[in-house]
Amino acid sequence: MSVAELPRRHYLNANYNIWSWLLTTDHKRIAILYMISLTLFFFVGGAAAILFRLELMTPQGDLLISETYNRLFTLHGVVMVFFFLIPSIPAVLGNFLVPMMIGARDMAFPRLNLLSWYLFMAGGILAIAAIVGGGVDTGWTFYTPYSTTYANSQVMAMAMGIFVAGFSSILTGMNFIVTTHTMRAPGMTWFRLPLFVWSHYATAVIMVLGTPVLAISLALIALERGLGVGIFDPKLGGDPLLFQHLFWFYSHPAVYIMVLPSMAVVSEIVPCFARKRIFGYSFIAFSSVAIAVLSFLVWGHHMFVSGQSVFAGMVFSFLSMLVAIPSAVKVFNWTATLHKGSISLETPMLYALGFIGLFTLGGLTGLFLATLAVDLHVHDTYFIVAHFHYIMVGGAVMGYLGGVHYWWPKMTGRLYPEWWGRVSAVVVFVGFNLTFFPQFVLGYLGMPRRYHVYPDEFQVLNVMSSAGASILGLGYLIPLVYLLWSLKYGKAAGPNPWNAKGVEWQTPSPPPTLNFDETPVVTEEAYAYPPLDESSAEGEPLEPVAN
Amino acid sequence: MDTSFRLFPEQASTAAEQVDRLYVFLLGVASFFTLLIFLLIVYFVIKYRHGARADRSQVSGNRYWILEITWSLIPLGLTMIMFGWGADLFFKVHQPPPDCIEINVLAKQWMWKIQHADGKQEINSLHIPVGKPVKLRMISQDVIHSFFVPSFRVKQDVLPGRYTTIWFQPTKTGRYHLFCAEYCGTSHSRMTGEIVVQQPAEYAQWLRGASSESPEAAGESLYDQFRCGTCHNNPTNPRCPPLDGIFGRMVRLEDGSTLQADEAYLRESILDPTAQVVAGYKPVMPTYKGQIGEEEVFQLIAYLKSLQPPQQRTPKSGPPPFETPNDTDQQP
Amino acid sequence: MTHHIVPVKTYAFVFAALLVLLALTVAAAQIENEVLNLLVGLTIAVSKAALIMLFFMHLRYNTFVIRMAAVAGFFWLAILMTLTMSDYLSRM
Amino acid sequence: MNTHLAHHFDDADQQFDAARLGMWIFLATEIMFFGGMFVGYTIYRVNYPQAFAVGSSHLQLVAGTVNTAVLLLSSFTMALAVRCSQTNRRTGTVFLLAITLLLGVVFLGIKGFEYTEKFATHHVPGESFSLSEPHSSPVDPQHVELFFSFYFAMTGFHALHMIIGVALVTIAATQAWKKCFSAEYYTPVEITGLYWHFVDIVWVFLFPLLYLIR
Repeated sequence: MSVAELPRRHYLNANYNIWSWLLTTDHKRIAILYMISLTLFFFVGGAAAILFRLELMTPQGDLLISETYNRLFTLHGVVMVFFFLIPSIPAVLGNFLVPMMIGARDMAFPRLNLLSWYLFMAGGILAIAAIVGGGVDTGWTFYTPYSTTYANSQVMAMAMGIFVAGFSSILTGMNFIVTTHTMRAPGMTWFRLPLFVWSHYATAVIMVLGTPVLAISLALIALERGLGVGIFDPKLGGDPLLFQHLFWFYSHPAVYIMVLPSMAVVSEIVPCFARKRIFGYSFIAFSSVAIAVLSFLVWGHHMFVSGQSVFAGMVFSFLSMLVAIPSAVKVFNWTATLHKGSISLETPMLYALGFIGLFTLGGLTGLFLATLAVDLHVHDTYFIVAHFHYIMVGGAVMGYLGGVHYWWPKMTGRLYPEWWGRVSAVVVFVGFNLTFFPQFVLGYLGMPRRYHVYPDEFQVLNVMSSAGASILGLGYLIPLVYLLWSLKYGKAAGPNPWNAKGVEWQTPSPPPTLNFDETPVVTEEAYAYPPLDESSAEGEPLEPVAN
Repeated sequence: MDTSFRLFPEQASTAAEQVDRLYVFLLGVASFFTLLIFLLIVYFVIKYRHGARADRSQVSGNRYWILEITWSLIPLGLTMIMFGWGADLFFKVHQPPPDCIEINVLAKQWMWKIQHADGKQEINSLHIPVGKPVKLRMISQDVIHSFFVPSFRVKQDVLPGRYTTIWFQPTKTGRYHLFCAEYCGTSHSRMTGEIVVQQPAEYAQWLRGASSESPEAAGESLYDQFRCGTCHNNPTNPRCPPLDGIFGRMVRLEDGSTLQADEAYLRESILDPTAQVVAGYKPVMPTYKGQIGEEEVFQLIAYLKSLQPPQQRTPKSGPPPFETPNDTDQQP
Repeated sequence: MTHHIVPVKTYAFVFAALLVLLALTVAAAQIENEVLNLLVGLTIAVSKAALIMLFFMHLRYNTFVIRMAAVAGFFWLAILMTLTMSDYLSRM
Repeated sequence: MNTHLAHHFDDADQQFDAARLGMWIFLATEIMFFGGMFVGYTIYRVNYPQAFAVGSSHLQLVAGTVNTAVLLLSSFTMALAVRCSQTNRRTGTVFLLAITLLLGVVFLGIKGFEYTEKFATHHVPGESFSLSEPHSSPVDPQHVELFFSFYFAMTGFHALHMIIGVALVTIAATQAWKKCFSAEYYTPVEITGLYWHFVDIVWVFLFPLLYLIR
C-alpha cells in the first residue's frame, strides 16, 4: 500500500472541520484531544524539572533564587500529578480503548466525556494562569497552615484549577464504570474482559470515590484563605492535620489511579509479545479490585511523623503492608507469563518489561516507608522522592509510553519506526535509573526533599541525578519526534500489526467512527493465543508488518 | 561534621543502630526480589525468545493454584515481619526513659530556637551531652516544620498549636546536621542547624559559661533605663496595664475587639503605642520610635516574655484588661 | 419497559413516617445527655435517609449493581471516618 | 423506535439503566464530597462539645424544623412527580414538579432569612465575628466560630446543591410541559428526582447535627 493514502473513511478523516473536533462526542477523538493537551502539560512539567535539576547540580542556590525554586517544584508536582499522570492513561488510552475492547460503539455518556475534557482544560488553564500570575509555592501537597495563611502566592487559582480538573476525573471514572456495566457486546462476560478493562474499572472506582474528598479539602482551603474561616489553622482554632487526613485520603489512592492503568497496559502487552495467554487471569483481575479497595485504607502512612497518634500509625502501617500483596501477585503473574512463551522485544514489550522491573523496585521501597521505624528516618527525604518516581515515572509513564506505542497503529493507522522506538525505550530506562537511583542513597543519607541549597557532601549524588535527568529528557523527546513523523511518513499498519488478540484489533485501523462495522460477538476468553507447539522453534509468528 | 562523600550515614544515636539493622533487612528483601524478577525476566527472554528452540509445553492443573497461593503468602509473611519489627521500634522511639534532659524547641520561619531548662538559649544549634537521653518538647510558631537529625535516625514534625515530643540518646561526640524536613516556605532549605554532642564535662562547662548577656537580661536593663516600671509596675496607678505574663494573653482593645499579645503586638505597643490601646486605658504612653532599634525591641520583648503571670489576682473593679489566655500561645 | 411503579399509598405512608420521625427527633433533642442525644439524633436521621432511599429513590426495587453503588458511598465514608477518628481519638 | 435513543445504545432499557447507574455513582461521589465536611465536623465536635452546643443554641430551631418539613414534603411531591411520568400523566408531572420547585424556593428563602439574621448578629465567621451574650459554661469564642464555620460551609454547599436542584427541576418541568416525556422515556425526571432526594438526605443529617446539639 502506498504510504500516503488510507482511502477508507474512519474516525480521523470523517470530518476535518475544527468544530467536528471541539464538539465531538466520539470517544476516540476525545482521546486524541486529551493526548495533545497532556503532551503539552507533560513538557511544561518536564521543563520545570530540568530547570531545578540544573539548580541542584551545585550545593549553593546559585542558578535560581529560592522563591523561583519553590515555585518550580510546585509547578512540576501539580502539573505532573493532576494534569498529566492522573488523566494520562485513563483519559487517552482508556478513553480510546475501553469501549473498543468491550465491543461498544462509544462510552455510555459521550457528552459527559466531552465535558470532562473541557473541565480538564478549564482546570488546566486556571493552573497555567496561576503559574503565569506569579506561581504557587506550597508544594503540590498544599499543607496547611502554610497554604492557607502564610503562602504569598496564587494558591486560590491553583486550588480552583485542581478542583475543576477533579470533576473531569470524576466524570471519566463514572463513564468507565457505567460503560463497563451496561455497554458490553454480546458474549463479553466479566471474565472475558481484557485485564485492561478490569484495571480501568478499579481505577474508576478510586476516581469516583476519592476525588470528591480532594475537592472538598481544596474548597475548605479556599474558604479559610479567602474568608478567614478557621478550619485548618491552629491560630483560628483549627487543626492542620485534618487537612492531611483529607488530602491523603485521595492522594494516596491517586497513586493507584496512576499505576493501575499502567498495569492495565502491561497486562495487554506482555501476553501479546509472549504469544501466550496471561498467567493467572483471575488473580490479576481481582488484585486490581483489591488494590482499589485497600488503597483507601493506607493514607496514614504519609503521616507517621506528623503528630498523628502512635496507635493510628500502627494501624496504618499494618494496612499499608497488605496493599503490597496484590501488587506482588501481579508482578509474579506477569513474569510467569513469560515462562514458555515465544518472546519478541518490540518497543511496547521493552517498555512493559521496563515497567515490571522499575515497578518492582518502586513497590518494594514502598515497604520501607510503610515500616514505621524506617519511615521515621526516610520520611520527607529524597528516599521518598526516588520511591514515588519509581512508581509514577518508572511505572506510570513507562506504561503510558508502552501503551501509546502498542496502540499507535490502531489510533493513527500508521506504524512508528521500530528501531527508534527501541532506542527511546532503552534511553528512557537508563536515564530514569541514573536520575532516581542515586536519590535513594541521598535520602538515606538524610537529604530532605524540597531543598534549594544543601550540604556539600550530597553534591556527587545530585550531579549524577541531574545528568540522568538530561538523558531522561532526551529519551522523552525522541518519541515525540518520531511519533509525529510517523503520522505522515509511517507505514500503514493494517488492522492487527501485532497479530494480537482482543476485540479492538478486529476492526480496521484507524477504526470507523462507530468503532465496528458490525457489533462483534465474543466467543472466547481474552488472550486466547493459540497454544505453542511443544518444543517447537517458533510460536505463532507476529504477522509480517503491513504487506 | 564529616563532610566527605559517603554512601551510608553516620550512626550517632542508640536508635540509629536499631533502625539501620531493620533497614538492612529491608534492603536484603528488596534486593532479593528485585534481582529475582530481573534475572527471571532476562532468563525467560533469552531462553524463550521468538525463534529459539525450547520446551514450550504448558503445565496444567493444580500447580497454578499452588503457585498463586505461595506467592501471595510469602510476601504476606515478610511484610508482617516488617510491620512487627518496625512497629516495635517505633513504639520504643516514642517512649522516652524517665531520666531525660528536657529541652524546649521553638520552630519558626526559618530558624530553630532552643531553650535549655536553665534558660540558656541558642539558635540553630543544640548542645547535648553524649550518652544521656534527651527529650525535646517542640512547638512551631507559624507553619509545620519537622525536626530531623539524620545521624540519629529521628524525625518529628513540629506543629503550630500543639506540642510534639521526640527523644534520642547520642552515642558519639561530634557535630551533626539538623534539618527542617517539612517544607515551610521560602527559606525552607536554610532552616538548618547543627547538633553538637559533647563530653558531659565539656557540656557542663558550655552550659555554665560563655554566655554574654542573655536577651532577657539586656531587655531588663533597657526596661529600667527607659523607666517603664514607673507606670507599668505600679499596681495603684490605673494609667497603665500591668505587664506580668502579658505575652501570649488575649487583650481586649478599646474598640471591643480582642487580640493576642504576641511579639508583633508588643513591638507595635513600644513603637506606636496609640495604635491599639487596651480597653479601659487612655493613650498616654509616649512613642519610643527612633529612640530604640529593632535589636533592643527584641530584647525588651524577650524580657516581657520572661515575666511570670501574676498569681491569681482578683481584679478590683472596671473591665478586666485581659481575658483568659487561649489554650495556645499563638498569635491570632 | 418494566419499571416498578410504586403505589401512591406507599409514598404517602413513607411521607407520614418521615414527618413522625421529624417530630421525634426534635422532641428527643431535649435529652440533656450529650452522647445519648447524638445517638438518638443520628439513628433517626439514618432511618429517615433509609426510608427516602428505599422508597422515594426506588432502591428497594433496583438492581444489585445500583444498590452496590449506593452502599459504596456510605461504606467509603465509613472508612474515611473510622480511620481518621482512630487518630484523633487515640491522641493523648 | 424511540426517538430519544442515542446512537451508541442498543435499546432504551440499556440507555435507562446506564443513566440511572451513572446518577447513583455520581451520588456516591456526592456522599464523599459532603463526607469530608462531616468528618471535619465530627472531629471538632468531639474536641469542643460545649462550644458546639453553644453555637447550636444560636441557630433558629423553628426555622430549621420548618425547613426540614418543607424538604421532606418536596421529596414526597418529587416522588409523586416521577410516578406521574411513569404512568403517562403529563399535567400531574408538571404540576407536581412545579410544587417541588416552589418548595425548594421556600427552603432557600428560609435559609436566606436565617443567613441574614446571622449577619446581623455577627455570627458569621471572620473578622467581624463576635459572641456577645454571656453563657453558663465558659467556652472559647474561637471554637464557637469554628462551629459556625462548619455551619456555613455545610449549609452553604447544601444550598448550592439546592439551587442546582431547583434549576434541574425547572428544566424537567419545562420539558414535561413540552411533552418530551412518556412512560417509555422519562429519564430526566427520574434522574432529577434522584438528585433531589439526595439533597434532601444531606439535610436530614445536617438538621440534627447542626440544630439539635445539647
